Amino acid sequence: MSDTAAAFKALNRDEMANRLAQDIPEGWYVNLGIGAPTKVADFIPADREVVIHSENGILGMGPAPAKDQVDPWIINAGKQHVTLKPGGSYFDHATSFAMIRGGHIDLCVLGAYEVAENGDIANWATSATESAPAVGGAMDLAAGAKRIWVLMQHTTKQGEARLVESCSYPLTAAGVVKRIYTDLAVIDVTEEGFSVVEMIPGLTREELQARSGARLRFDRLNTAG
Amino acid sequence: MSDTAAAFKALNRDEMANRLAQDIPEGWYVNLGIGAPTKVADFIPADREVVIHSENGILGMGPAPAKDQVDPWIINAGKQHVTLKPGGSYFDHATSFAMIRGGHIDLCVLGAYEVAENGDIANWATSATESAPAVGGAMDLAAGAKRIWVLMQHTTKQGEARLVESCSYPLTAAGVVKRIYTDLAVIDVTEEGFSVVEMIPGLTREELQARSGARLRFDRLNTAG
Amino acid sequence: MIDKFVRSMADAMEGIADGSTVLVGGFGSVGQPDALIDGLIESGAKDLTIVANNAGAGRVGLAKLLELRRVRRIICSFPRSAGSVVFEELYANGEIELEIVPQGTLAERLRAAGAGIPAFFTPTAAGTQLAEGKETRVIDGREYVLEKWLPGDVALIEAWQADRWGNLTYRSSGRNFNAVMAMAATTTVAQTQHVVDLGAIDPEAVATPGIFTSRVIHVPYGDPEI
Amino acid sequence: MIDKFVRSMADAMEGIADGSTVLVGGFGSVGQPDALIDGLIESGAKDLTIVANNAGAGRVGLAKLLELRRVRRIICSFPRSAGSVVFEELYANGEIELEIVPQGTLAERLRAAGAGIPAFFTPTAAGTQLAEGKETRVIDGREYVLEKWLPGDVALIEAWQADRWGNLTYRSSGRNFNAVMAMAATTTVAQTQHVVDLGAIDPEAVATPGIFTSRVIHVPYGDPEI
Repeated sequence: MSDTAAAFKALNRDEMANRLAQDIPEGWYVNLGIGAPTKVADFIPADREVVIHSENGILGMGPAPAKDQVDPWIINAGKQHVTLKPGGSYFDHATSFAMIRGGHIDLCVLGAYEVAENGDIANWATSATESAPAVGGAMDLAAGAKRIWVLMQHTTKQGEARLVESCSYPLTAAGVVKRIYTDLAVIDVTEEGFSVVEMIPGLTREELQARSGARLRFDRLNTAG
Repeated sequence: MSDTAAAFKALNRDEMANRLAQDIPEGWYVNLGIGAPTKVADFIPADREVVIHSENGILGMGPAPAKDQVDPWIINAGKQHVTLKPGGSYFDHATSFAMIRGGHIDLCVLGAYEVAENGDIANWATSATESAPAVGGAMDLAAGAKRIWVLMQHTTKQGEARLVESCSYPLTAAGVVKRIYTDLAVIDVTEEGFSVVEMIPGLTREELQARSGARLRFDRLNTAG
Repeated sequence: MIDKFVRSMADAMEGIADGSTVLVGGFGSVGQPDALIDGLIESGAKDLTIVANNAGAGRVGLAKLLELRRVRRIICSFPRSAGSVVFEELYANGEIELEIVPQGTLAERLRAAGAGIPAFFTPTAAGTQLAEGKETRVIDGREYVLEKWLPGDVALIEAWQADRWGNLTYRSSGRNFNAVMAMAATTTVAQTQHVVDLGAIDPEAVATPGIFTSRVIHVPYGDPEI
Repeated sequence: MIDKFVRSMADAMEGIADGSTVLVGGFGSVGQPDALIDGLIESGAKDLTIVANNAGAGRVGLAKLLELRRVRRIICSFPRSAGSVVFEELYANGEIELEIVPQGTLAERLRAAGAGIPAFFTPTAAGTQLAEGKETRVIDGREYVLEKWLPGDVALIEAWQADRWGNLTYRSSGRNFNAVMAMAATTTVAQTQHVVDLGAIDPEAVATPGIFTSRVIHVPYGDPEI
């Protein structure tokens, strides 16, 4: 599929993270997956208190420190240096995953290879026979958080759909994704499948459907914004 | 059974607690059950460091405070006021019972109604239909500690045996008792049943056997002391 | 701004429905959230299931709640203690259901609810009448009993310090069931002796991170009875 | 007098047998007990099962232990990370067994071993290939996987402060798996940055009570690599 003279401009990664960040209300406890989801923290409005959790035993994580202010003892799950906000706390791994698996995390934002229309997510291995797969905390987060939002490109670099009828990659968890933020749209996962709630300007329904591997519904599309 | 002109003098409660205390080596982590076992702490030799655990979240419990030194926030499992030694710590109930059930407590001393020759212990309810039975932490301690020693009168006030072939009262745990300290003797629970290792002066084997509801072995009796 | 402090007991008790399962912290009188229990009585909620280590003493607090016939069922390890007269009367008359749970199993079932573990095997009570009717399994040669989690609709707990994020500390043996129950309920309400600024509690010494706390009310409750 | 401090690495490693299961704390380079891992290499113990979140990086520490063919099997959540070259080589050549465990399940299996819980149900991995061959059960309408405890013969952990009873604190995100593994092994060996007097650690802030600690060695190891 090629886009000749497209009338729309896909969001870049910062814009995607920013778009998602706007939907996180004050007071939520949020875990941000490794990679693109981590950027979401930078775009939460400054007047909104959101408490960021990290699997390795941190609640109340703050932004990356200035280079000369690094405390080597404070890293996030992606092993990047971070800071602790006033009100933050440290705890062990069992307690940290009790928070996750026990349903205390309001939102987890994950990247994904694929999301299926029933909410299945595949984000940890690209084939069933992959050598030395690494799962980390992805399955715990996907199964445990109150809600899972996915932040990902709408298609692969090769133009293949990531929104699919059924995942071809090994599952991370079944039926858990509630919402997907892509460079093209915001899509809810409903009992009737994918339901588009927002599209970037200039993109047509047909163009979005053409880039998706499962049927999209548009009856809940917010056309006001 | 009546003792006319007995040539022995049974140990009193302090002497029983003292006798047991002598066998606790330095460095053990010890939980002392409610009632008579609690007194054991008073008789541990002063030059021997033993760490006392209390179910309600204390490790390193110290003796009862002077009346005018009471800290109302520090109580033991029997709800008596106690103290904390330097090196002591506080933790929650789940962690406290992780210590117990996880086999980290070297010794738990329990009172009992009955101990059977296979190590079964009955110490929480006197009949299966008792109204409002209360178990507390007894079953966790009995099942979880590395070793269970029982501290009890050799017979009931009515002269009935407490060392029995099989418990008539509801069990607290099956096959866990390693040793019994009574007012008359110290008895190991072995694969061959009760094995007397020590008797009070003046008591005969026949007299001890007469006060017991199961066969006693004397082949390991320490006659030196 | 996140602010979990509520200013009135009515706000602290908001939404506790008839039929709720209420976890009540404390061990003996240490760490027992007396003001919140009084608030629960005042709220009028009834047909409750109470989870607590003890079943109340005298005719105040938990015992009063029982005496007012607000409690259908109590789940505890040690109902019969000094002064548990109300409970014993109700129980003898068949006016209250009792589920006896070994103290460690009670703590672990609550922790499991907080940690998303619906069931676990434990050696405690294997081979005893408290395991009757329960699934058992021999694992590596030892018998274990399957126990289910014990989630609460509401937890009432007592803290020593609290900040506006709901981070809590406890005092000495007052941590007991409070820190466990805080994890185990949909709504966790804490009464705190002291209110402190955000950041005043050492991040290494937060006993209950605010994620487990829904509401906090400042109650300078003083010391436990001696 | 109880004194859990040992004065030499040889004493710290005493009795670690070939074939042992060794739990290694840390997450990334934070809280990783580098000196103890070097001690383990020096001890010559082989045919080991290593439990750790990661499978080592570069050619030092855990990676060196692997490269020396001392490890038969590794149980971890994230073996493939930046610089995990040795592990990847061995794995590709079939020279090491790998058991992949979701990070939270790994932590909970360790905690279960420490807490005397031989098995538990978890929602994590239900319906995925990591649940293949495992017992599952639907409880209250949701599918769960049965997971077993994961006890260690030895745990190697890194603490920040330690006293002679073996009470430990950790620093910031260095607590991670260390505090959990400390509970889960028959013999727990800690390397500590600081030695403090008995009573110097606030009793409310002891992260690992000494009951879980077997031996402590003072290693002023400095800060993790940036």
